[in-house]
Amino acid sequence: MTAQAHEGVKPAKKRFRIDYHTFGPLVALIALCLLGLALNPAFASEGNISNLLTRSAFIGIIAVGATFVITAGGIDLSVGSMAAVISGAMIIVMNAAIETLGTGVPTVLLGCAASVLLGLGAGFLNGFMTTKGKIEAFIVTLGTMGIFRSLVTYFADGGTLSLAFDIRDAYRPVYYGNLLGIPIPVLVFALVAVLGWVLLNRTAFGRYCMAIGSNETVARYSAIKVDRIRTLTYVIQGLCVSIATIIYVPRLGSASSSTGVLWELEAIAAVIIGGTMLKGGYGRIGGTVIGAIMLTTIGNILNLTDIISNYLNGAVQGVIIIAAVWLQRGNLGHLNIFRKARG
Amino acid sequence: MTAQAHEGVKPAKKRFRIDYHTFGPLVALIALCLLGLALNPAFASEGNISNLLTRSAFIGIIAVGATFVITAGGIDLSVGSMAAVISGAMIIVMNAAIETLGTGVPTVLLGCAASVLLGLGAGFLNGFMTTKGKIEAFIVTLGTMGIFRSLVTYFADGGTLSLAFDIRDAYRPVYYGNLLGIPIPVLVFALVAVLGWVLLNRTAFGRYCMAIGSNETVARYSAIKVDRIRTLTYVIQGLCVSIATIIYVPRLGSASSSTGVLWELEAIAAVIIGGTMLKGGYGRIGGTVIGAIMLTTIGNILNLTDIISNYLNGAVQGVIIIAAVWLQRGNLGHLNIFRKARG
Amino acid sequence: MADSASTPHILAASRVSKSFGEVPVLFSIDFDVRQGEVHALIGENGAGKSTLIKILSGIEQPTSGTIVLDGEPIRLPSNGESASLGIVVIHQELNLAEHLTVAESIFLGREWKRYGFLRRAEMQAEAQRILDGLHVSIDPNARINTLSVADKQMVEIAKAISRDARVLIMDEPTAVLTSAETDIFFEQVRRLKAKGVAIIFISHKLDEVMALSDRITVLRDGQLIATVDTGDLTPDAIAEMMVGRELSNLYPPKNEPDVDAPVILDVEGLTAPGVRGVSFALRRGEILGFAGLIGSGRTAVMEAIVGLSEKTGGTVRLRGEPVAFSAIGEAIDAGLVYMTKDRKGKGLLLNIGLQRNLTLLTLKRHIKGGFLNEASEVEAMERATRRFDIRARDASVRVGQLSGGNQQKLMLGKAMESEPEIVIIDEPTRGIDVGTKQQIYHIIAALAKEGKSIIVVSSEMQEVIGLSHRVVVMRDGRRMGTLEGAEIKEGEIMRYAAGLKGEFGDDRASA
Amino acid sequence: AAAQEITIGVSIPAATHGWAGGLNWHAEQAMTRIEEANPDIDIVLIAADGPAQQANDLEDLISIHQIDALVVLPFESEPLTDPVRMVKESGVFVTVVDRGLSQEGIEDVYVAGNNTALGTVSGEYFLSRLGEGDNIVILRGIPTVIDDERFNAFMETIDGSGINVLDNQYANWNRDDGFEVMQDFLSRFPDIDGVWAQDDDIALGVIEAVRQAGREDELFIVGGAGMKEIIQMVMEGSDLVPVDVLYPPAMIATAMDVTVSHFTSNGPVSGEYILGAPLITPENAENYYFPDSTF
Ligand SMILES: Nc1ncnc2c1ncn2[C@@H]1O[C@H](COP(=O)(O)OP(=O)(O)OP(=O)(O)O)[C@@H](O)[C@H]1O
Ligand SMILES: Nc1ncnc2c1ncn2[C@@H]1O[C@H](COP(=O)(O)OP(=O)(O)OP(=O)(O)O)[C@@H](O)[C@H]1O
Ligand SMILES: [Mg+2]
Ligand SMILES: [Mg+2]
Repeated sequence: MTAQAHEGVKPAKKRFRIDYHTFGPLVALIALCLLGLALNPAFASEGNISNLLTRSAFIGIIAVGATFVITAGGIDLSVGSMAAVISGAMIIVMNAAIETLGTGVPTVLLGCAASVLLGLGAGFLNGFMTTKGKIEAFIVTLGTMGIFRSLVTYFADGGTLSLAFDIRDAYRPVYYGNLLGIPIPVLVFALVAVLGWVLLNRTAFGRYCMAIGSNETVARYSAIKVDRIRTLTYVIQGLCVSIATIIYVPRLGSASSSTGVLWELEAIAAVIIGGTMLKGGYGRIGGTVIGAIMLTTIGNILNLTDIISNYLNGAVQGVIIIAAVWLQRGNLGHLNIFRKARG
Repeated sequence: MTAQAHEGVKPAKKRFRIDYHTFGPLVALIALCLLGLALNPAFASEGNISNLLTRSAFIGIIAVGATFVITAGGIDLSVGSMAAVISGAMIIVMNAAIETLGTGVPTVLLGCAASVLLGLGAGFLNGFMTTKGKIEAFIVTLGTMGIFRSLVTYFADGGTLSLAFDIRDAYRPVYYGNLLGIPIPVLVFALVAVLGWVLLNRTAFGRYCMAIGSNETVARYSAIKVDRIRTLTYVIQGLCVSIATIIYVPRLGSASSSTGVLWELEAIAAVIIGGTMLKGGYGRIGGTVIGAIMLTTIGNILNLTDIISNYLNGAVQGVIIIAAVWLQRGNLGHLNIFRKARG
Repeated sequence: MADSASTPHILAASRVSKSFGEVPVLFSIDFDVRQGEVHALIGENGAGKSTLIKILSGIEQPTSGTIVLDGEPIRLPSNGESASLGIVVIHQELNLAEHLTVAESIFLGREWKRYGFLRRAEMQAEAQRILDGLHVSIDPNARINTLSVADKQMVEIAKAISRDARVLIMDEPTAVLTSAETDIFFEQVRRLKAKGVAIIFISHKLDEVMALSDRITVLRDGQLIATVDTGDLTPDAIAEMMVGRELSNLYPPKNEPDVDAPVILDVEGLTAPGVRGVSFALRRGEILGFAGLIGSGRTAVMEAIVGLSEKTGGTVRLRGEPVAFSAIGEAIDAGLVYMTKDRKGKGLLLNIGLQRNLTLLTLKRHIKGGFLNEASEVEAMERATRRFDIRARDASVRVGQLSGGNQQKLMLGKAMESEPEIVIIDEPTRGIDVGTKQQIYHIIAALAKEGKSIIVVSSEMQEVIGLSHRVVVMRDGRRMGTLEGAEIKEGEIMRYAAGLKGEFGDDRASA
Repeated sequence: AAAQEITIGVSIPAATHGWAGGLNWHAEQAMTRIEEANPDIDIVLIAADGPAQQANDLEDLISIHQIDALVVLPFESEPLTDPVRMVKESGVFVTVVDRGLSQEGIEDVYVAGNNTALGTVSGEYFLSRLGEGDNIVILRGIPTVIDDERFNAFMETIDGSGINVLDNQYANWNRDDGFEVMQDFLSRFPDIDGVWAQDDDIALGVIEAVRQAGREDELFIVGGAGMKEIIQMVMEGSDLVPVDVLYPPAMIATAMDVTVSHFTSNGPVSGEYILGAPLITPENAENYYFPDSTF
């Protein structure tokens, strides 16, 4: 008789498990970088790498929020429009505050405060309608997507809202500045990612998100306040959008109806590429970060060379996304886990 | 011992249950029509109703296909781009065939044949990569969405592909003609919907779609060829896109990179509004048809009145979509069923 | 009884071994089943029974060894296609798609068609006929997600016996059934057996095994212990073979109920969906049994008490204070825990590991400084493993891969983690082997002795009788009566449960 | 060529609608032509899907391609002002096309179409055809500054004329939307005398809707841009589409040529090059007709 069967339950083999999942997206990202390097050595220049990371901060921060929503079994299509309307509102607030608060840091802080408040509010709205209104998340956020985008068009009177040039100087460093050589947006992204990781993996809240996404009934029977947790995921998403907006506004200094178009697709794609399951129950912040960087890198690589007709950019992008995911899923035998988990 | 060991299970009230599901979307649609009528009596004019139904035919036909994909637990984001690239290819084929086949019906038929072949092929591609490549449907179709849209831009050299004017006369009736007073696109839409309904509800295939969407493992244990059925749903989606394209091309006789933008979102929205569950397992063609008509009606109503600022069109649209779904879900106590089914 | 020597076997496993990854679970097993016999397969939880029948039906492939069908070695097709070879399985895990209807589920994968179209009316009628044959009143048009666990099991049974089976394999089909349903089910099994169907039957209920089977094979820890003719052994001997040690009395001795103990839970006139005016009281240190037929409303009472479903009337008093829990979390904070009977649908998250399932209900206890304290979770896991003898490769194994009995133990562990005053256990030993059952009974008795109060909802009559100080019998959402002391006897309970006796006359006798 | 290689970056919006498609086509044509004529000039052409991506592209042109000159047609003025300024600050010669930046003095050369003029010229044509009590409908583009400039200029021009604007709706510079919006206008308003579609893509949709309703004889349509199909109709003397207003996507080629001449010519090239928005009539249509163009 084997001893094995009677040994009871050993603690999980931790190290092995972590490697498995984070490895896939990482390998794909590395492959992509090698491709970039092969196409143009300038890819690896410090300037380019720093540009690339800075850019991925927007989508990355939003995608961290989306990881929570998707893990808990929801979806948020409104993030791009939300970013647009929050940018717009920030600009209006800051422009209006110049007279009283001047063109310095206080005005900028006021704008940021407005951004956070609006993000939390918009997220709560999505969450509330989904949980209490009992309307499918897809429909709710499709609706708010239209509403938010319309609002920014309305605020901008069909045109563009632009930040008064006097404030820009005080605000510019948030995007263009850097600390110890690392651009501020990258630092913020890293911070958000770390906090998100801790929240998802080291707190009860994160555990609850996974439980709800995995099986709502079991979660309810396990004394989890399903509606509250789910609403909170949308609130977190809103907060992430507002943080992304805060570092976005100083870059372009304006907001219009074309701000943030299709960011929702990019954010969701980053999440899925990172290994989180669209059906919920399983989320990985680390993967999401890599997914976001990967998407930005694809865009960057297309700019490295002009051997491909501009018209085919989208095609190359599509092929790379599919190939990257195939590489990480199929090649690493990763998929078995996914398929079973889904069954 | 009593034979009647089981207690308490009353025979389901069948009529009630059927009403439940089809009724909800229908009530919302009727409410919407009343709103339209109140805003402008021209809403009910024969011309407007016929325009409205004709328009909803594109999205409607595509949404019928999407119902299969979603019921079987998948998603297809590529349909809009697929429609664009198929339109483009049809135009190229027909323009090229003029020399050999002339400007009559044979050329049009050739174009249609090309459309169907491409639709089936594109659908198969999506299905194959999803099932055999084991890549998430979201990623695969996000990829092909980019690829298809790029291809049409490439074919059109960034511009617009236009159908030769000589052929248009032979082809125009497919969009502008009518039979017994009913526009051809509406007839085609009705036919596709009826066939789709039969396929989903009256054949083993439809049942397998639901079984797969509901629980893939169960389906597999029941000797259902999961991959094959799932691939077939994408093929059906492709076929529906090609049919929609066939009636779309004669409308304006052109295709460009802006053709079919966001149709995927509209199609999915129509499906969900109609009561199909995004997570799969439960599909309703009837609801989808109503959902498609509802979406078109919202756009139509906005064009019939100018009491709302143009800038706010999107907001009104969003509010109506959410309200309509809330009305049909919340008010009719519909949701309990959904919540349970999801748990 | 089939003549074991002369009848050739239809399906056999020869020196079959199986490992999942590195972990071996079956070691060189020989097993066969003959035409017209019932071959019982028994063993402790995790012994490998389910794994063996998965191999015999093609769902898993053996790591080594061969499967022989009709004397020929064969590689069984996976994906359930072996049904077309006449091998039909009722899996231990419920295998129904929640969105389909009963009739659709029964015919899934082998629909009747004409010109490519489904013959829906005929399939429905046939489904109705099959269900009638099982004496169950389940609507063929009901969706699976509206059925109770027991009804789902009956649908599974209907699905299996309606197929043209040569070999019918059943993995704990009776775990969720009451003895009444079991009897009807056995009738059907005997009918099939008479038709020459070879039947493999897995159960932890040894009386059923003794009553139904011709031969018994015992597995322990993946090893074949013995295959014997049923008549040659007593149940006790079999049980000992299973667990590898001598079993003392299954039920612990009942301590005398203390009639003066304070009433800790007092339910009066409770009405809720499925519940019609139920009253009862639970004293400190008492084990209160709830008996009744399937669908009699026992679960509905408990779910209403803990706030899982909405109360429409009546009062619940906890230690004399009226309470109205609106969510189960409040009940838990008040020291009242409820363990569901639907472990797959409501109890456990199948796609994550043991440890996270165990602590899900009581996660707040594992927080230190706002963060989860993994060490404390590990400790809890070790505690539960010891207490409930949970066996799994390691704590990260997905719960869906655990043997059924170990899932049940894990669920018990999860509920008990909250250290409740009052424990409501719905079907505590569903799918659990005798050895562990004994442990669980002793745990329950010990809890009562400590002064905790326990409600045991069970469809296993013996369990209710063996454990409870008092027994509430329900029928059709009502309390028919409360039995005490010597009244607690099978016949008496049945009379109340069937409506032949009790506070409410059988108002549906004519129905 | 002995001279050191000169890299010119060209950043334009992707071909998401007809006019932008024409833009891409002309840019590509000009690139081929210029590179053939000047072996020491290398042109990098990048198309962006949106303002944010265009800002990314500008960064990449600097950090990867190390351009010497930039020709940029900003997706939108406001958001690209700062990114273009960054380019300028890195010492690159900058040519801005069509949509001016929101701060002055950044660019070296400004080559512009004239959106205000497009609105004014269109409005003047309506004044010449219609008067007190006549009804028109307007189909607008995408809510942006460009659309705003055109629309406001048009409204100012017809102000006080008694021409009655029944309604205006966005048609997103898209044929399908043009078709549907016009269908709805037609079922809503029994009397329409003129349609200002503002853009030729929209106009094509409008034409089909009007034909379907059989109301070709009661109204006329004015588009804008100079799409070859529309110009052909004007040339043929159509009553439905009597004129068009030019807003040529070929301006990108002008800008590229001007930029190249900064390196090749010995004369000064900085300053403003404003292209007009002439009215295309049957008389002059031939001059604006390029059958080979995609637009
Ligand atoms: N897919 C799998 N992957 C890994 N281990 C598995 C898998 N399936 C089963 N096991 C392990 O194999 C062992 C035997 O499980 P099996 O389900 O056959 O037991 P069983 O005899 O049916 O027990 P029970 O009476 O509790 O149902 C268990 O330790 C289980 O954890
Ligand atoms: N939320 C509810 N709404 C309506 N009816 C309900 C609800 N919950 C339970 N019922 C009905 O109440 C009756 C009692 O069901 P319950 O599950 O409580 O029975 P049970 O005695 O526990 O039997 P089982 O052994 O099947 O669990 C059933 O007919 C069930 O359909
Ligand atoms: Mg088992
Ligand atoms: Mg029960």
